[in-house]
Formats: sequence, structure tokens, C-alpha cells
Amino acid sequence: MINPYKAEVATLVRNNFESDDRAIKTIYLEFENGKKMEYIPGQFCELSVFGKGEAPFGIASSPTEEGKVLEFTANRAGLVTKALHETEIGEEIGIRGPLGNGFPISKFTHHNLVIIGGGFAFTTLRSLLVFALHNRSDFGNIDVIYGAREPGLLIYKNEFKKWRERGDVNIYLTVDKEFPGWKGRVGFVPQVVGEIAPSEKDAYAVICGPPVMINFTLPVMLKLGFARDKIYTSLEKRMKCGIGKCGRCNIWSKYVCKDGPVFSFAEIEELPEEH
Amino acid sequence: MDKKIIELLKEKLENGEIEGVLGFERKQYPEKNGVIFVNHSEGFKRIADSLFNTLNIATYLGKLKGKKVAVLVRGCEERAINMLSVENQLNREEFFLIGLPCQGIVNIRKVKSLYEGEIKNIEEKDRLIMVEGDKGKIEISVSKVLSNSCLDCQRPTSPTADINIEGDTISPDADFLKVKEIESLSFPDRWEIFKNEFESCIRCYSCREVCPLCYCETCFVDSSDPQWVEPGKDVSDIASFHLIRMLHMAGRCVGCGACEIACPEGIKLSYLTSKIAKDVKEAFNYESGLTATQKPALSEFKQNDKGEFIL
Amino acid sequence: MKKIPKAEFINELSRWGKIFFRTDEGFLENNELSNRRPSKPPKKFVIPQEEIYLLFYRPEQKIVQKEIFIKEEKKVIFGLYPCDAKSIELIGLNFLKDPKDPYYVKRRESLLLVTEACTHPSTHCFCTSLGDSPLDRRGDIFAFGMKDYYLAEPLSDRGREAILWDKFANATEDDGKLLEKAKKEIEKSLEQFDFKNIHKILYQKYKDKIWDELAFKCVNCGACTFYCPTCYCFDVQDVERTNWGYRERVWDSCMFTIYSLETSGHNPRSAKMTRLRNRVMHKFAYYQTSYGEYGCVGCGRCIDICPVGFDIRETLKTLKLEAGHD
Amino acid sequence: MEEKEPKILTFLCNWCSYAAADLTGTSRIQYPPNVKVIRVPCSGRVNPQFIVKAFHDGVDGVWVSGCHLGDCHYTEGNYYAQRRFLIIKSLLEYVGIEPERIHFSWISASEGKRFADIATKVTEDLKKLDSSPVILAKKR
Repeated sequence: MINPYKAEVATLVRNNFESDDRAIKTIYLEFENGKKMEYIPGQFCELSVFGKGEAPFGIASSPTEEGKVLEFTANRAGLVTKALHETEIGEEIGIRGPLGNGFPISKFTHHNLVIIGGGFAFTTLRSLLVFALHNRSDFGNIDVIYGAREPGLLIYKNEFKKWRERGDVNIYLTVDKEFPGWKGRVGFVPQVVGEIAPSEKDAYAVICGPPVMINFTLPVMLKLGFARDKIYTSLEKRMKCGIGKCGRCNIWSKYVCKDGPVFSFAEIEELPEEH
Repeated sequence: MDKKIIELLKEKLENGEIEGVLGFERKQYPEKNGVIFVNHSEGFKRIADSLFNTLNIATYLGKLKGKKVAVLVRGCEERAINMLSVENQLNREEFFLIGLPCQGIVNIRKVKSLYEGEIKNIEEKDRLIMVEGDKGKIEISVSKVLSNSCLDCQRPTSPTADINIEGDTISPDADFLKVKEIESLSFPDRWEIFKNEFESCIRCYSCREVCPLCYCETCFVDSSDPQWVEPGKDVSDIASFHLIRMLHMAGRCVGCGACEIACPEGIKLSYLTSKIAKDVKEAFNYESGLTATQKPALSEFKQNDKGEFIL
Repeated sequence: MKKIPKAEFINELSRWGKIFFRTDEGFLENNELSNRRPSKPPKKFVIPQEEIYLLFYRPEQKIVQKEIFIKEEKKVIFGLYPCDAKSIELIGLNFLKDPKDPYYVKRRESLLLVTEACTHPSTHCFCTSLGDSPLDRRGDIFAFGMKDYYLAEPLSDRGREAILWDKFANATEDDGKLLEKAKKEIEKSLEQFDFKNIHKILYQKYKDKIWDELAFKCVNCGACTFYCPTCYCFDVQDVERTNWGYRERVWDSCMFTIYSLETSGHNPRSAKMTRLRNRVMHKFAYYQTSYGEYGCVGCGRCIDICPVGFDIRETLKTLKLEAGHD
Repeated sequence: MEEKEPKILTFLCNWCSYAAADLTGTSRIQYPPNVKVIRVPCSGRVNPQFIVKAFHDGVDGVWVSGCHLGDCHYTEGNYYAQRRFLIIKSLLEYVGIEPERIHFSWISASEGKRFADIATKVTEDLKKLDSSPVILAKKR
């Protein structure tokens, strides 16, 4: 019988800090047996540092990227993220996945995409964006609005530069307040979304970020005419098993790990529990 | 509840001095007695004194933050309120405390062990417990089923209540008989007792949750970094939990015995709580919660504290 | 249905596996059958409180992982009441849905559940209120205890193969009538609350202020969840030693703060009331939505054990009244 | 049976006892290597749960040492410690941990010899016990 709790072993092949405060780090993993994982953007994996524990992380790489490397970005916060940060190149990490439903790519295809992110929650959005850019002709306009508290906390900075240079995607970066040396936009994400006012016509939107940001961005989107079933988000919850058994990540009768983490706001509206 | 007290409370409720009364409700199965907050005078009749009111009512004050409440308290409950006040968890002055004459509390587990069948009804009258069920009716003297903590109670009456209801109280020996008995055993025999007790622990943390003084936002046992106590059923972990909890309770525990009765496994936590009470009493001449200003025993010191054990 | 002398029945079963008997405390080996619902449920036979499932060690540089599968010896759980037998099925709804939980599967496969009709409901029992009966035929074998024999019948393949049923005499029509009569009598002796549509009321009353009142008593310990025969939530934790460690799962309780506390510090169920509400909703609404069954068997253990006098029947009754049903 | 060397987890306050241990070394006075030292700012920093955790994790004995009363760098840290130590020693002995396993001392920075003497006493005391593991030690 397949044991869904058994982790596969992957090697940390590369890592780099994303934020100036070195609290956000991206790690690159490769399976020891050379396997290539099949997944879709928006799915997550349970990563474990043996002896420290397991925790869920959204997959930041895209299945369309070359090679067999999986990419994850972790904010140093708890026991496991701390251990992940301290794992050195060549050391092993346990991995279970892909888990969860992922973004409804087939729905998004042939539509405009509005990608809105805040803080270090851009991880699965990166996966989605890279996926869309690799299949550029399958999508209409792509708008990306991404903000952080300050410039040093914006992640994937070099990649954003490259994406902007492509010219076939609109990138809007913003920080919460004026900062020495920052020449870009200033303002909270919801406010910037209001200013840019992406069109709801033929569009799907995806919002990921801290709960406060989402709570304030959603009304802006609704006002712009986006229907709830065309705005998606990826929910965060404390998770353990990742396969809908251990019970803790429920919102009403749905499990975020199994039925999610990606939900449309129409679906979320049906689940009036606080999350 | 006493008629005079009801009248007094009605008056206080009407003129806004209090917003409600916190007390115990008597249920058909007295082990189901629970704490209720009543904010209208018709509800006062639901509140009743009973030997089966085994929780410490101070545990519930955290749920009523910001409300002016009258509380019916026994000695240990008021000491807990004083203790919480000293530790800035609440303000003693905000409560109107009605001191009950405490007759002790009954450990339902002891009652059940004296009745073979399925209990259908329990009544209490004049220091007697009448138990009825499918094996007929029996009478049990309260003294036989009193909570272990009550046997070691040092003060059944409320030390600083705003008014006291007159009545008989238990006159416990407070001589820590059980503790002394354990202290007279060899070290392996002592561990045998505690190992047996700890092994049945299922880590439901009822003891912690019903304890009025276990209010920490994050309990040490829930901390994963550092992990003071590892998960699982190993007796070393369970013993660590109970011992560390007791160390946190030393000089603070008011000896209400709520933890022992709440424990679904019947672990004799009083063996530990009585021990720390005895130690702080003997070593520092200290009793916790006597006033709303007296610091916990381990948060103060005297120049001439006992120190012979130090090399 | 067969008529099997008591001693022979036990004898037959003992050939299948080690027998654990119903006692007042739980299910124990070599014990006399008690006349009461055990204070502890049989769930530990399918989900033990602590299950170490992964060992890892670092002989040199590389991590070596080893799965642990206990070699389960065959066990007969003898005389569990239908409610407890149902609880094991209910836990199975969660653990057998895809992907299957191999630990539950292995453990369940090594169990023979011999259910005995419940003729001594406890004071706080309420199975009939949920549409169940103390004489429901559940488990692998169903038995009804008479003076010196059992009326017994197999309900599953495992039950059919466990005993050479043909050896024994068939029950008569009178026996069947006796059973029917007993069923009616025992069901009648239980208080009826009728919670059959409670999930609709719970969804309707989810945001009602009444919950603050209902949850006032609750101090959020985990006693009810650990004594509940159908509560299965678990936590996964690693334990580290110098050059090795293990990963295990342990019972967890939705009553605890850290159950849902996220690394960021955000807790979707930080208020005590919301945790109690989630427990009630899970049992009586979410489980119904997911599987068409309530996650409760009406055994009354949570009522027996609750240190603060919380009574789930009272709670559901109050909600029904609030919703305008009686 | 081969005699097992006991492991003694030792908490030394930075200002007195740790300095005393240093002095012992510089004065070339021998003391048993069983003593494994953790430096703490003050004996008052030693939370009793450290001691429980140490036994759980498998040490054979615990020894805590600070400044003499009245000499505390923080004026009164060791007075609080003294009260706590009394309680923990009493409680652990009450559940069955032998008194030889828990020691407290006050050693000033100049008492290098005294440090070595007590380290020897603590180790000898433990060796007198039979080699059964501490009751609180986790078996796995």
C-alpha cells in the first residue's frame, strides 16, 4: 500500500535570500532519484527537515521551467522554516507532494489575467505567472500588481526586472510608504489596484497575500466589476497531514489542504467561517 | 441561594452596581453542575450551592472581562481571585464577592466507586449523599467522599469577601497526611506511585484548563521551540508536564482541587498540589491568595530564607 | 442467525485472535464481560494515541528513512456495543477516503469486531435520538446475549470466515421475536430528543449569538475529544535525537489553541467559543455534508467525562428551540 | 558491570561560579570531567524546568551554582533562586529522584579550590547511586 505520509528525499541544490533582512529565502530542490514532479501552479508540498518537522509550502517554480528543480520560498518564522533556512546545500529535505488543487488553469486559458500579490505570498503567483509567460499565447493581457511593506521586502526582484523587460506583461510594483531610493509606486496594494483599475472584461483575477490585504482588495475588485467566481485566492491554514485526514485546516466542511488551497471568492462566500 | 442575598443582588442589579451574578447551577446529575452567568434577577434561582460544585469559579472571570460581576465564592475561589489580582490578570476591586460557608467539595469519582450500578440520581442533604440507580438506593457520608484537596484545606472561608453568608464549614485537619505518607517511602516506592498516576494521563490538559491560575497565553507544553515536553504517551514526558506545571504553581496554587476532580483519568494531582502547599508553608510560612496584594511565594524572598540544602 | 453456546462462541473466536472484552474501563484481555458501556472508546485499536511512523537516522552524511508498520496481531474486540462499532466505521469514512490511510487499514484489517446488543444503556446515552438503536447490527459479527448462549450472525466477510457457522443450530422464529421485543423495550427506555435534522439547524444558527451562551461553560480542554469514539484528529511531530529521530502522530484536539494556530501568529479560531462551535459543527453538520452521516454515535461519553458539565444534548436541544423547532 | 561515568549538567553563574571554574583551571586544580558546564548570567536565570528537561533528556545529575548570598551581581537574583531551588529539590525528591542527583552551591570567583571540591563531591555522590537511569529519563 502507498504510504501517503512517507516523504521522498530531495537535495537542496541552491538557495538565495530574497529580502534584504534575510528573513525570506528561496530554496531549490532536486529529487535524489532524479524524478521530475508533475504539478500545476498553485499546488503545494509538505517539506520536512528531519527531526524538526513538516510544514506546507506553495510551489514557486512552474512545471514549464526547464530542469527538475523545484523552487520554494520560505519566510523564517517557525521551527521548520528556521530549519529550512539553516539547511545547507547538499543536505536533504523531505518532500511530499504535490498536494492541493492548484489554480484552475483551464478556466484561465484564453482570458486576461490579473495577478495581485502582497508580501512573501507571491510564491504560487510566481508559479502561475511563469506558467502563463511560457504559454504566453494562451492568455490575454496579464497585469501583475505586487506590493510589500518596503522595497527590501519585495521578492523575486531580478525576475520582475526581466518580466518587465519582456513588454508583454504589465508589472506594477508598490511599497507601503515612501522609501529613500525607491522610485516606483507608493501605496497599499488595494489602493494601487483601485488606481490601475484592471478591467474585468474577459478576466480572471488571483489575489494572494496577508488576510488584511485580501480583505481590503476584494471590495476594490468587486467595485471594478469582477464577479466573485472570477476572483481566486490561495488560503493559508495550519496544516499537518496535507491530505485531508488530520482535521485542522477545515473551513466548514472543506479542507484547505485537499479541497483547496485555491478557492474562488464565490466558494469562500459559502463558507462563512473566519479564516 | 439565601433570600437576603437574592434581595441584595436584585437591588445591586437594578441600580447598576453589578451586571450579573456568577455562580453554579444545580443539575439533575450533580456531576453536571456548571458555572453560569445570570444577568436577570429571575435567573437567580438557578444558582445553588452544592457539594458537587467542584470547579473553581475564578477560572471563569477571564470570560467576563470588563463586566461588573457579583461572584459567589468559597475560600479557595477567593484566594484564586486574590492571586489573579496580584498577578494583574484582573482587578479584585471590580468584583462583589459573596463568601460561602464551605462544606468542602465531593469527588464524584469516590461516590461512583462506592456504588456498583449505573447512577441515575444524586441528592445531598445534611452532610449525606443519597445515591439512586439501578442497584437501589444508598447513603454516603460526605466525609467519605470529600475531595483530597479539601482534606488539606487550610482555610475554607473566604478571607476578604465583601459579605459572608453565615453557616457551618468543614474543619479540615490541614495536616497533609497523604504527603507525609509518601515522604516516608523509599525513592523507588515514591516513583512507583507517581508512575502509576502519570501513566494514565491522556494529555487532555483538563487540569490546566480548569485551573484558575493556569492562564498563560502559550503553555510551555505547547511550545515547540524549545520543546520542553515531547509529544506522546511516554511517562517521562507526562511526568515532565505535571512536574513543570507544579513548579509553576508553587506558591500560587490555592489548593482548590479542581484539577484533580476534572481529570477524566482520576490522576491524584492533589498529591502534588498538597506537597507544594506544604513546602511553601513550612519553608516560607506562606499561604497563597490571602490578600489581593501579597506576592506569590517565589516572587519574593527574605534574607533569612532556608538555605541549608545549598552547598 | 445462529444459536451458539456462550463458552463455545468465545472458544471459536479465540482461534481468530486474542480477545479483548468489554469492561467498565475499556477493552481488556482475559476479562469478564461487564454490563456497562466502557468509559473508554475502542478507537485506540484503529488509531492509537501515539503512532511512530517514520524513523530516520544519519549513519553518515545521508539521511536514511525507515517507515514503521507495526506488525498487527489479530484481535477480537468482543462485546462492543453497536455505537462503538459504528464509531469505528465513522472514523473509517475519513481514513478510507482517497488517499487511504495505511495505518487505519492495517489496524482495521486485524480486528474482528464482535458487537453485542446493548441492553444496558448508560444514563447519558442518546443513540436513538440520532436515528440509531442499541440493537443495531454493526461490526463483523452481531451477537445478542441470552442466558447461556448467543444469538449471533456474521455481517462481513471477515465475520463469515471467522467461525464455522454451519456447526451451529439456526435460531428459531421465537428467538427473532425475542430480539425484536428487546429492541423495542430498550429503545423505549432511552430519552428521545430527535436530532435527525440537526445539521440544517446548525448551519442556520452558525452565526447566532446563542453560541456565546452555549460555550460559556466550556474551558476548552481536550477531554471530550479524547474520550469521543469518533474524534480522530491528529498532530504530526518530529522528535530529534543526536543522530536519529522519529516522526509520529499523536491525538490532537480541536479544543486546543495550537490546533489551528498558524506560524504567522494568526489563529482563525482564537476565541474559545469558535473552537467549541467547530467541534459541534464538525460532528453534526460538516460530517453530514461530507459523508451523509453524523460524526456522533450518541454514546454520551463526552457528557460523562466533561469536567465543566457541558451537555451536547442540551446544546442541540437549545439550538433546536432557538430555531423554532421543539 | 562496567561503571558508567555519570553526566552532570552544571549551570554556573557568569559572575562567580563560572569565574571560579576558570580559576580552578588556571590554578591547575583537577576536577572530574563529568561536569558539563552551561554558563548562565545568574543562578536566578535557571528556570526549574531546565532541570526537569535535563533529567528527561538523560543527564544523571544537575548541579547549579551561583554567587554567595549578598554577592549577586544583580543584587538579589540568587535569593529568588534559593527559594526556587528549595521547591524543585523537594518536589523532585518527592516523586522519587534521589537527592544525590540535585545539588546547589554558592561559589565565589576566588574559590577555585572549593569549586573543584564540590565538583568532586557531586560526582562522587552520583557514583554512589546504583547505575539505574533517572526515573524521568526518556527511554527512546
